[in-house]
Amino acid sequence: MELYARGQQLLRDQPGLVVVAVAAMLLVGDLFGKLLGGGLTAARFGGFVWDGLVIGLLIGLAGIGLSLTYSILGFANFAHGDYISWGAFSGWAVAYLLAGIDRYAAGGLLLIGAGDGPAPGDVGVSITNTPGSILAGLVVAVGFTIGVSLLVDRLVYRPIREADGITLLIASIGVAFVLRYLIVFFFYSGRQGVTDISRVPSYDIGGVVINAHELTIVAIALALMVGVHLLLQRSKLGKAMRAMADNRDLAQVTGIPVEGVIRTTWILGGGLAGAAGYLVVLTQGTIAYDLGWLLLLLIFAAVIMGGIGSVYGAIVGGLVIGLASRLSLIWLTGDLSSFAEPVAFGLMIFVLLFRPEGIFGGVSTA
Amino acid sequence: MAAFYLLFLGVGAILNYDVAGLISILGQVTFFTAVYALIVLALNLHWGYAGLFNIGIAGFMAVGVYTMAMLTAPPTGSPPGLGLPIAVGIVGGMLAAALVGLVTALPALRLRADYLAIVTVAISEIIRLTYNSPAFSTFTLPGGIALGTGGASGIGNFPSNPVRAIYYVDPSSAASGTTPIGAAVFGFFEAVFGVVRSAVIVDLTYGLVLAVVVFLVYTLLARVGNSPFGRVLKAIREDEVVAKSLGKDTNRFKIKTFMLGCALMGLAGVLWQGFGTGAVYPQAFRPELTFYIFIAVIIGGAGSNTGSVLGGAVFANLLFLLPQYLPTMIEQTFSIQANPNNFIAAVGPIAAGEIAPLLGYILNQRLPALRFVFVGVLLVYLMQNRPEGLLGHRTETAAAVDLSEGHTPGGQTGTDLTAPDEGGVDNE
Amino acid sequence: AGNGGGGDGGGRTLSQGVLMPLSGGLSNLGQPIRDGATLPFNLLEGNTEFTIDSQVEDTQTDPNAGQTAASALVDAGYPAVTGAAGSEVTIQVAENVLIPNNVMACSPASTSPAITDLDDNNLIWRTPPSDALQGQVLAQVATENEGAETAATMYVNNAYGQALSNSFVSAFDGTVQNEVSFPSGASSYSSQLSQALSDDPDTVVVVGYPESGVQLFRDYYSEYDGSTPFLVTDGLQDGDLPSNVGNAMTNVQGSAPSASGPGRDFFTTEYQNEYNSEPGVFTSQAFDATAVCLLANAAAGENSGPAIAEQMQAVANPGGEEVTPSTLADGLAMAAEGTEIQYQGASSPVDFNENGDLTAATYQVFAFNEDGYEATDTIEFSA
Amino acid sequence: MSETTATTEVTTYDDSLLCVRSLDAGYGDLQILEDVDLDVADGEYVTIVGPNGAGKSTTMKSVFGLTTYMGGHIEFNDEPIHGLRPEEIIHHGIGYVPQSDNVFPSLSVKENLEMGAYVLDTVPDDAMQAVFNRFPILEERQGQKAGTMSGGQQQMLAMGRALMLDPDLLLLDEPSAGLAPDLVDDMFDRIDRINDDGTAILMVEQNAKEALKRCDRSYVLVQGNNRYEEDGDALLNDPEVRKQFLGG
Amino acid sequence: MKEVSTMSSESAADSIGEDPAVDTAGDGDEDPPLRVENLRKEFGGITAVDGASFTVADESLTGLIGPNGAGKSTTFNCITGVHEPTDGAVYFNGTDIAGLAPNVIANRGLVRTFQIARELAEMTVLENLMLAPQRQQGEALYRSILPPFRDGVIEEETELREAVWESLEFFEIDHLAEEQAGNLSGGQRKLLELARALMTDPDMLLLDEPFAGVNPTLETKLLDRINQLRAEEGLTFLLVEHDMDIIMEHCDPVIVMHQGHVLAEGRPEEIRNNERVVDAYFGEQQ
Ligand SMILES: Nc1ncnc2c1ncn2[C@@H]1O[C@H](COP(=O)(O)OP(=O)(O)OP(=O)(O)O)[C@@H](O)[C@H]1O
Ligand SMILES: Nc1ncnc2c1ncn2[C@@H]1O[C@H](COP(=O)(O)OP(=O)(O)OP(=O)(O)O)[C@@H](O)[C@H]1O
Ligand SMILES: [Mg+2]
Ligand SMILES: [Mg+2]
Repeated sequence: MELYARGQQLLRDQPGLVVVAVAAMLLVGDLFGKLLGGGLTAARFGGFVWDGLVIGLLIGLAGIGLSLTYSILGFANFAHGDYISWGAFSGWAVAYLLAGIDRYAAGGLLLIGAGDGPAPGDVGVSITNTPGSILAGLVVAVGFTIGVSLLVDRLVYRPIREADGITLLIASIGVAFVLRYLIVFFFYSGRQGVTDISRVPSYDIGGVVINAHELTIVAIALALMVGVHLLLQRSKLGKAMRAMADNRDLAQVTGIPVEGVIRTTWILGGGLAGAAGYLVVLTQGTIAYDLGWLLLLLIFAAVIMGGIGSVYGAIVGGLVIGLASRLSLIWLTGDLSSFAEPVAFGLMIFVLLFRPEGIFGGVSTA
Repeated sequence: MAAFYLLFLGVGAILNYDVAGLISILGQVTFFTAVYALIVLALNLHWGYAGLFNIGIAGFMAVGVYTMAMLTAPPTGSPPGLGLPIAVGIVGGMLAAALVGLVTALPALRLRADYLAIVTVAISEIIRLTYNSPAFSTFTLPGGIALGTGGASGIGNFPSNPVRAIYYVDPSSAASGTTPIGAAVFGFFEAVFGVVRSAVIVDLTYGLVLAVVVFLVYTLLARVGNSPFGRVLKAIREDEVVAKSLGKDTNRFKIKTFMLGCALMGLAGVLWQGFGTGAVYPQAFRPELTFYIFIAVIIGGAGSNTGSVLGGAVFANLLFLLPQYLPTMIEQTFSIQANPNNFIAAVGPIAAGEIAPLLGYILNQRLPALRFVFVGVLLVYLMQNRPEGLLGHRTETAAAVDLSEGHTPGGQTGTDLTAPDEGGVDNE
Repeated sequence: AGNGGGGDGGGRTLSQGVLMPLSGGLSNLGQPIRDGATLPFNLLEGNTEFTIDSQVEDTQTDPNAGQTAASALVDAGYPAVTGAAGSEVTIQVAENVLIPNNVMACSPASTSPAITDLDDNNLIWRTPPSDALQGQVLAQVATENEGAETAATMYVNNAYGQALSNSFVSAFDGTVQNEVSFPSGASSYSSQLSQALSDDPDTVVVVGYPESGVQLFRDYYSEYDGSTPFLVTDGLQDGDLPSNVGNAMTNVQGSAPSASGPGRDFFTTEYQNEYNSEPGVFTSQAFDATAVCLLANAAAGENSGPAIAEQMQAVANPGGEEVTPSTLADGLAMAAEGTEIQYQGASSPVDFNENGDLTAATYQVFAFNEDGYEATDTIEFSA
Repeated sequence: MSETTATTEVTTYDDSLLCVRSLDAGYGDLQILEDVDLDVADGEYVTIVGPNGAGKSTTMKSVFGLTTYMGGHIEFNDEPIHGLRPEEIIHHGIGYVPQSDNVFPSLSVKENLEMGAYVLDTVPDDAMQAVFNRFPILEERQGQKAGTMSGGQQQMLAMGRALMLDPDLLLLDEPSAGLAPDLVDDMFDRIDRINDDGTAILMVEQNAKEALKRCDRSYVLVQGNNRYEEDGDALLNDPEVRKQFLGG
Repeated sequence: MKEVSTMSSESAADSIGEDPAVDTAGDGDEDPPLRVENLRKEFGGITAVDGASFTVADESLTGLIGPNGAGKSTTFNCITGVHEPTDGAVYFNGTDIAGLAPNVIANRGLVRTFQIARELAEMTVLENLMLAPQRQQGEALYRSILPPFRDGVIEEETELREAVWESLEFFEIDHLAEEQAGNLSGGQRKLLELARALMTDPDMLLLDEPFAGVNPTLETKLLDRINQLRAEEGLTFLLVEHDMDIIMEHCDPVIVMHQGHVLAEGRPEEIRNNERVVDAYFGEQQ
């Protein structure tokens, strides 16, 4: 009786929450049913989880930069996805060059196989076959994207620093167009294979196949995340960033070198975006001019779900989005499988209903 | 507007169009100007007036036009529809868009502006992917009525553009006989200009009908803006807590506005992607469409209806239509045979003093890509130089009467201790 | 009442538009097809008394943009168009721009069965066969070559994919366990693959384009052992696919409308000369489409859509002097003089029925290998 | 009462710390200040009073490089500082407490103070402790988000932050606004003490009676122009000034 | 009543909540316009208002004073629905309004100003004031749009315009009428805030430090107006103010808040002489 009354109270106060809880319980129950009943093998389930983790880490990595620039410069940077793409193209161009320069002309290598360039199987880049060029590519991806973001800031955003967020947002859509189609101009518009899948060793862990590239991604992504964490935690930079996010005029009055902090923000955000783009290609094995743009909405969903301005929010949001979009495939079979992405968006909307500020919204960053 | 007509007549002339071609290009200018103006007006209501940062426009347009198509397509066709009259389809499309707007608004309006934006774009993507999914390609309603979205192939069998009924006995077939009006109009054009394709006249007529619709919507929104209702919207955009503390039920205002705007977006969808193009496909509603509309609003200057129409016109003509003709115009002027298929092959010969391969690469391979680069650069330029839109900073006062009038200058109260400046507002 | 008049061949202008996806999702396919479609112009230049006026427009792989592009051609007065490529765009453009304006079109790459039934006043034609046939070919290959009793299909979620998958399913004698659609241009197809392969089918039919195919087969080879036989369709007939995927793809066969018309070799040589690359899928159909349109135009004696359409069967179907890609210039002269001709193309003999489809279709069965693909068989159909 | 005549040539007082001459400034195209002259000597305590909208805050912001500079001179320690950016001006030894929006709402109290010392390499503990001693509530609430402090508490925090660097000149825009009486008193006492410790003060106050009582010298600003310059008590006793600006 | 003192700097007495002085209004036969009972508001760990109870008598100008952070603004926020109280009741004209939406409360005639002025920055001063009147016909969408109704809307707007200009002249900001409110100076914003609240035609006004930053000459004039409104139109005022001269001269009674509850309530002289109040609030000033 008591329980009943309490339940009724809860139903009245938080009807949405109850519905969600019930739905979640049903899903988990069904999941166990499937796992035990054999409708879903543990290996397949594990595969979904692992895939979700990998893509989630990448979304989170890219999301950190978006989140930082969002809160500090006060606008949603729709060009972020194209920073990611440039990271991928610049990094892989160099990785290709280094891996194949002894056998092929530099031109075709730099264009990652455009026109009549060498095919991926011939160049043979993979983490085990050409670890050096892969790592060099990563460094270039980070460096080049930092360069792109600083240059764009100097040319586009800085002259309109005082403008409102929407003006900047629209400008960033312009930047996005320019960056994206410059890739097409220099490289190509289709999707092209990059890595040499025949030389990527994979390991069977309890039926879940994990390949060396995925392991590389997880290692690098985690390392970068820890690095950012330490940087923001150990230096006063993190606080200065939040101060600027709060009130840029006051930050100026207080003596915070506003332009310097902005530059640092771009360096961090651009660098991580470049790394994420580079790593995305490592897991997909293919490269396309719009690969960042395709990810952008998911990244936004992750950042918003986590709470704008929060580094941890972006990471957690990324993982949730990644896992949700993969795990939902357990239920979304057949023609419904195209709903994996909507599920991720739907989840974000749900989170916002109960935490309008995002999961980590209002919680300090560093 | 006349400037755009002239511009495109010029384009037509460069491209050696005949009279029919010229009329057709004017019809296109009218059509795209009108549809963009329409959708931009709707967005201006959301964003310019009420500060609702809705970047799910494409989704609401899709709901409008899909609903119209599903209501009016014949039950026997593929995908099957309900076979209802066009008017029901149009109203139904607007209502459906408004309802989806309501469903979006109820939870989303609690969020801050940029979160609302992401929620709306997410919903728009959900809508598009739903229409795109083969799962609903055809389905059966509980009552046994078959209905379908056509999946990725969309719906193409809904009744055609209603203005065709003015000219043709059977509006669905151009081969059918003409009505008396049709005969008269076609005859008139034939007499004046020589032979003119009848399809061109139909399109031009449709463009004019749309212009009338734009005018009506403009009037409607001008009234909304210049009224106490619009004033509350403006206040909500500025500071919702204040509006609430002054006794305004801000949620009601927001929901009403959101629904009205969505209904207009649905209407724009019906008139543009529905009757304007004759078939509806999910891929027409990608987020890029929404961005285009935002760009148009920005060009005109958010918050101003006049600006919206202007912005729609500028975007439609200079950024959408003109770039479509540019490649051909360029190709007609220069023709370069060299056609290297990658960038290195294009720039390599420059060392040897040969510029032709690069030009050939640009013209023959990468012109479409450069068009987008151009749009992007232009956008950035606009934001840096005219962020308030082409009309500059315009503040349209939100009131049904001219507020400055009521002042009786007799009451000079202030001594020299007030009035530092004489209220020099920079509204031009 | 055209300007040039009937009999005199010389000096008249033949106008021909080309409408292709040069940007957007199909741009990789569209650009070579465009090259195939414009090749006749280059070959004829200086070799004929006709002046040829042509213009290329980009559909951006988008039905709406396609309409604007088509309007540009119509407004510029082109009575006939080679295009478009994707069936969706072709249908939309035909219904809303070309047919109302009495402009005829011959598509070199739209294979959707829906095009057969268009209410088109005889204006819409095509040089590849309808997919209604290709489904049967695939079913035949699956049963006869692979002895498959079970199959799964994976198809790109658009008109082309849906139709072809359906036509395979209805033609296949065994059981089709799963029909899985996938979006084009996605970054991973793992989940779709695992669904298609979940019941261990004897063969998997994949309907798609290289853009998705690269990713799909990469995902397949990195996650599975690569032993299940796959069948692909014309959209995936791409010699670069194995090298791009990074696998010899020897478990993959495919079918495609054969490009083995009488003028095949001539076309291939010229294409290579002109563009420095191998002719890709549908490029020879594109050549033929343009060629037939030009011949019909010459025969019609005026730049008018319906008049040209009227001559399409006359210049292409059996009976009269043979015209091949290498004798196109002569063919134009003969057509203009009213001589009865029959065009024998690069892709096929080009023989139209009353719907504007090919009466007979030859399909090529091919198998992938390290260097691309090679033809293993041809299957002929007459509808 | 001596009305200052606007001099165009730059005459610097010998001991002048801040010297403003013929300053024109405003926002965008809108000019607010016209020909403003102002001096603060080393260690001096100067106030600016005047009606609402006279341009008092604008003057302060102009000194700190936050408005559109339109002409004239501002020198600090004999170095021109007009046209410099605020973070450079801070380096010259000027601190500024704006009239409103003067804390970082989502930073904690302690972090707000740390930001005050951003230009230093490390946060000086003694400076922090000194601020805590001046405003004990800040120490108590050092973890609370500044945005959730009461209006008066925020005012203290803003003062505390400006003091972190121990500036030579402190610009205060209405520091007593919103403070409870004991704190108003207290605040003025503290300002006195800060001034006694050698920091020059330039302060805008609506609480003119109190301000004029305590300052060394005062300017009256009307319509973007400085009208009167006088020592505080003299102004306080000037009947016309009383009538117009001090509410009788 | 025991409570943990969190404000060590001020030496507050421990048990004050039940001070009989609080209950001055008593249970008269007529409901007072505003009665706050045992109001509590917690933010996370901080209790901003801690069981405050008081009443405001009809047509009075009641002062609400207290040290910074005493909970005055929070009390306002709870009364007007900006925050939902954690506990307690707020009776306005006899009905409990605690937890209602701000607009509902404002519609019932209880309106407030904000301590930190919240002008609608990108609207003109005129628009700011035109917005304020409640239940404008034209706030219904259909009336604004449809021709037969729109005439009525225009008529009403014309009337409002008169009133707005009068108000602007009174507050001496008529020269700024068409200025964007965001361009006003600090003091001008406070004036606008007050003028706007008055335009809503309230029964009762809660004013949160309306004069902070306002020129003293104008301040006097505004106080005269407040008294006039009380006398002529029966308005009730609750005023938060730190300027003791104003409180002592104009307010009666005066409520003193401290650490979230009511420390004392009474006539100004009583308050001034109340030892605890002196300790907590005035300091050594008096
Ligand atoms: N950002 C701005 N843009 C345009 N005009 C402004 C801006 N800020 C202030 N003003 C105008 O400048 C004039 C002076 O403003 P200022 O803030 O300096 O006044 P003040 O003397 O500090 O008044 P108060 O005592 O009310 O704070 C006012 O008329 C105001 O309208
Ligand atoms: N949103 C909030 N979150 C957390 N604490 C809050 C919040 N709002 C107010 N407080 C705290 O509640 C207490 C009371 O604040 P309030 O603003 O009501 O004080 P006040 O009496 O108006 O003071 P002042 O005279 O300085 O304006 C303060 O300690 C403040 O820090
Ligand atoms: Mg001021
Ligand atoms: Mg307060």
